[in-house]
Amino acid sequence: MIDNLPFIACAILVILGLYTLTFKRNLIKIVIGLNLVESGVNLFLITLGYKSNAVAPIYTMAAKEEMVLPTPQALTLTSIVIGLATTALILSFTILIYKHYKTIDASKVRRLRE
Amino acid sequence: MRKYVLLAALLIVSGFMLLSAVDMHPFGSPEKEDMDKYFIDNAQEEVSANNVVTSIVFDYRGFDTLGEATVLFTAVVGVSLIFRRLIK
Amino acid sequence: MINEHLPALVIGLPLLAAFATPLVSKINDKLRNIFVIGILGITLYLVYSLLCNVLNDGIFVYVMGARSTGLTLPSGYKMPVRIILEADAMSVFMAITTAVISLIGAIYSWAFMDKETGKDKFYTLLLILTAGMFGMELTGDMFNFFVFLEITSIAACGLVGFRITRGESSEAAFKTMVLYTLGALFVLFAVGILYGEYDALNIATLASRIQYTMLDKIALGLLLTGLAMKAGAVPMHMWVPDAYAEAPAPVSLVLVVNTQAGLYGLFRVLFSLYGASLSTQTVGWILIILGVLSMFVGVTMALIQDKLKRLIAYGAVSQIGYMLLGVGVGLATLNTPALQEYGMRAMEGSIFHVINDAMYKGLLFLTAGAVIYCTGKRNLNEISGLAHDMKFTSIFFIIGAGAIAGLPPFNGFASKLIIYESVYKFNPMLSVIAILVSILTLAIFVKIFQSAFLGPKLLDVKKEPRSMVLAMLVLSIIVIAFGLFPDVVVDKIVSPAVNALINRMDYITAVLGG
Amino acid sequence: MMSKIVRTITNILYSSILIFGFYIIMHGHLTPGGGFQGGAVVASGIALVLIAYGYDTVRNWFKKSNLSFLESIGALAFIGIAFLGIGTTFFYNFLANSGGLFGDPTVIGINPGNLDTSGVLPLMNWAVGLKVLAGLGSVVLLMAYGIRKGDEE
Repeated sequence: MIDNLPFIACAILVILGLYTLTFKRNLIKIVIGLNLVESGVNLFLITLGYKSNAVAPIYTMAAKEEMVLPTPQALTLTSIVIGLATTALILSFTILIYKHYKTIDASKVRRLRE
Repeated sequence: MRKYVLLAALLIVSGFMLLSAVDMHPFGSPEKEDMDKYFIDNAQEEVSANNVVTSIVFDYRGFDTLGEATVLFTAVVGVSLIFRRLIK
Repeated sequence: MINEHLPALVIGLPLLAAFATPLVSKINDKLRNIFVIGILGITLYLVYSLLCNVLNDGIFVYVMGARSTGLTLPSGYKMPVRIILEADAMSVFMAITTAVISLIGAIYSWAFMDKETGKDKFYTLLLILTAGMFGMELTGDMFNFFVFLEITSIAACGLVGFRITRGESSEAAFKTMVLYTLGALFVLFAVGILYGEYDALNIATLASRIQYTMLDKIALGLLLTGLAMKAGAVPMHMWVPDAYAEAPAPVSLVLVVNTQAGLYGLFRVLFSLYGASLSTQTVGWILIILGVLSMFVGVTMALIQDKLKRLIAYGAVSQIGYMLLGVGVGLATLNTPALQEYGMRAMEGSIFHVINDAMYKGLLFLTAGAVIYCTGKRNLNEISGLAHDMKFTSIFFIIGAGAIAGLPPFNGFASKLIIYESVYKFNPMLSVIAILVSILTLAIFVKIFQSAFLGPKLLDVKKEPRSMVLAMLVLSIIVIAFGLFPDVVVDKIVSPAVNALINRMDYITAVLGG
Repeated sequence: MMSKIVRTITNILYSSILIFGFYIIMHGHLTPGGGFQGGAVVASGIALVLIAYGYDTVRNWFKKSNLSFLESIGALAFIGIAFLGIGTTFFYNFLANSGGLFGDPTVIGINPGNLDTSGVLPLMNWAVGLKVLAGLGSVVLLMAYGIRKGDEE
């Protein structure tokens, strides 16, 4: 179990994000929660590829050693950009909601339910 | 009532996540690495790039990168749709 | 030469067009509309030739960036390293549904969006959404699936929030976006787990290595949650009525196929990725319970709605239930001889229901859009006697309502009948519930038709523009044709799709070789 | 608009941020980084200028329409390069080891790196870099525009 501490840390980050998402009423905090989940997942991905005593997967003048797995790095790069795009769009919607409702309290932003 | 249902769902998902983290291979020693080994061994020859990650991003998994560029493009179009001027 | 590259072109062409649309828009509005419809028409043709290709020659594998299109394995290596598109009968079945619906959506938008601003962005997002759905349906790679899932999510949410003057629109878009992203992140986490365990991302490779360990079960749970969220099955259905009701009508139409693409992902994961290795009884029953819940909750919530599009959206939730029910029965019988007896039939019913559902629910959303376009009213209490002025729309509404309720000459009846028959052999109770839900649906739609279209004339109503009538006409023709000749459709495209789902080994050997 | 100190530091830093960003894009196939990262660095320069000078001044410098035009061009270039490979397959790296543009073969193993290698990768890096800097730049500008309009009301 102690070997897997980095994985557990990522899982805890995800759980914190999920907690924020479920129990906070502020729209900005909801976006932050989403970002926490996303960071947790990204960290989890990149942690999967780590190998002890290995270098970054780039050929340079450094003596050839073991290299860490390159695929998770590529995947994480993709998912970071995707996360950035989602965050931009969600924040824009938050701005628009604030303009219409003059509040970012999720319990007051519920015209749809009525 | 709603709060307890949410809490229960949260606890179940958290349990899943923690369990998967504990059950994963030990940190720093991946169990299988045949696909990644192929990339490290052959990227220089096939793609002729020194940076293995870039050769994966743009060559082996270039289609993902196209998707990623599309996501960014979509988000920008979405944001400009939201902040468009209503009167022409 | 084109035949060789079909899967890549099906995804690439709409994407290329989407990137070019902002530039074309600078020239002329009309040119842009023709451009978009033309591109979607060409795409439909490409998908059709892909369909013929796959049905004649079996699974179509396309390797991105390799030295030749069919070179799945690098020389002397036992696993694929590049992204592989894998089109089997199920994928092309979904793709042809998507292509037809998007083309109709674009035709409908011509008149419907005429007075709006920001049309260039609307069409760009529509094209990207279409391309994203093709990507989800044709890809054979887990991570690539996630990327396309996100593309459809972002494009769909941008379109849901199209009416920026309405606060409700932004609210719906926010909610949808949060849930979509959360679902996609669950999928990504599951992909990470699978990658960490087996060091592969290709679905066929993963399927050949999967052992159903504890980690695989967790990954399955996460995938199930994430994709059911995308598909709008009941415990995760909160976004469906909001998004469908607030989006412009052509977007609601495309969103229907989008949820079905999520459903496709679910089926692909269950049948091709895990297949017989999972405890089919348990997972099958989970699907059945989700399905029954969706049917029931959807229809009971629809009873109390007073807004037309919201009501149809709850109807949509209950229709998703039918598909889950049939496939759940198929999955529960996967490892038993009962599969041949009625499990296959149940799956045929529910896969057939996928295409039928896209057509008639789309038709209903388009008629609702026409009502809103012509009267400017969303609330059912404010409209009455529309049949006096909107003759076409009333007829189309009758066709759509008959189909969703499962009345005989329409396609809804054909697929629901197959589901009732086969599910009855599995568990009579489930079949009874399904029939009950259908009757309730019929009651609801008769009530709306009576109150909205019949009765005294209250409002001055505009005439429906021609392009909108054309779009609805095409859908109605398909609805009636499928209802009249269900056997042809089932034999030609549905049962190959079901076979493709069940024969997991074919899917694996297409990539990994014999 | 911020204080004079911030503006002066921005003036000094902006050019080096640009150069650093373009360096990262250009050396994407040799060193850590690439189109996305470099584009993001350049876009952060735009954000810095925006914060220092305020939206009203900056909107005359970077036109949103020009930025979205640039973004479309970047995206088209990227998918266009992918389509050029379709003689063999979609996304085929047709320039690598060909002897032409960026076509020198790489020395296998330990080497300091040669800019003139890796085929279409540098071109794609540039296309993506252009796209990302234009895209992120216009997102930042649009959000500033959205917030500013809210203040007026």
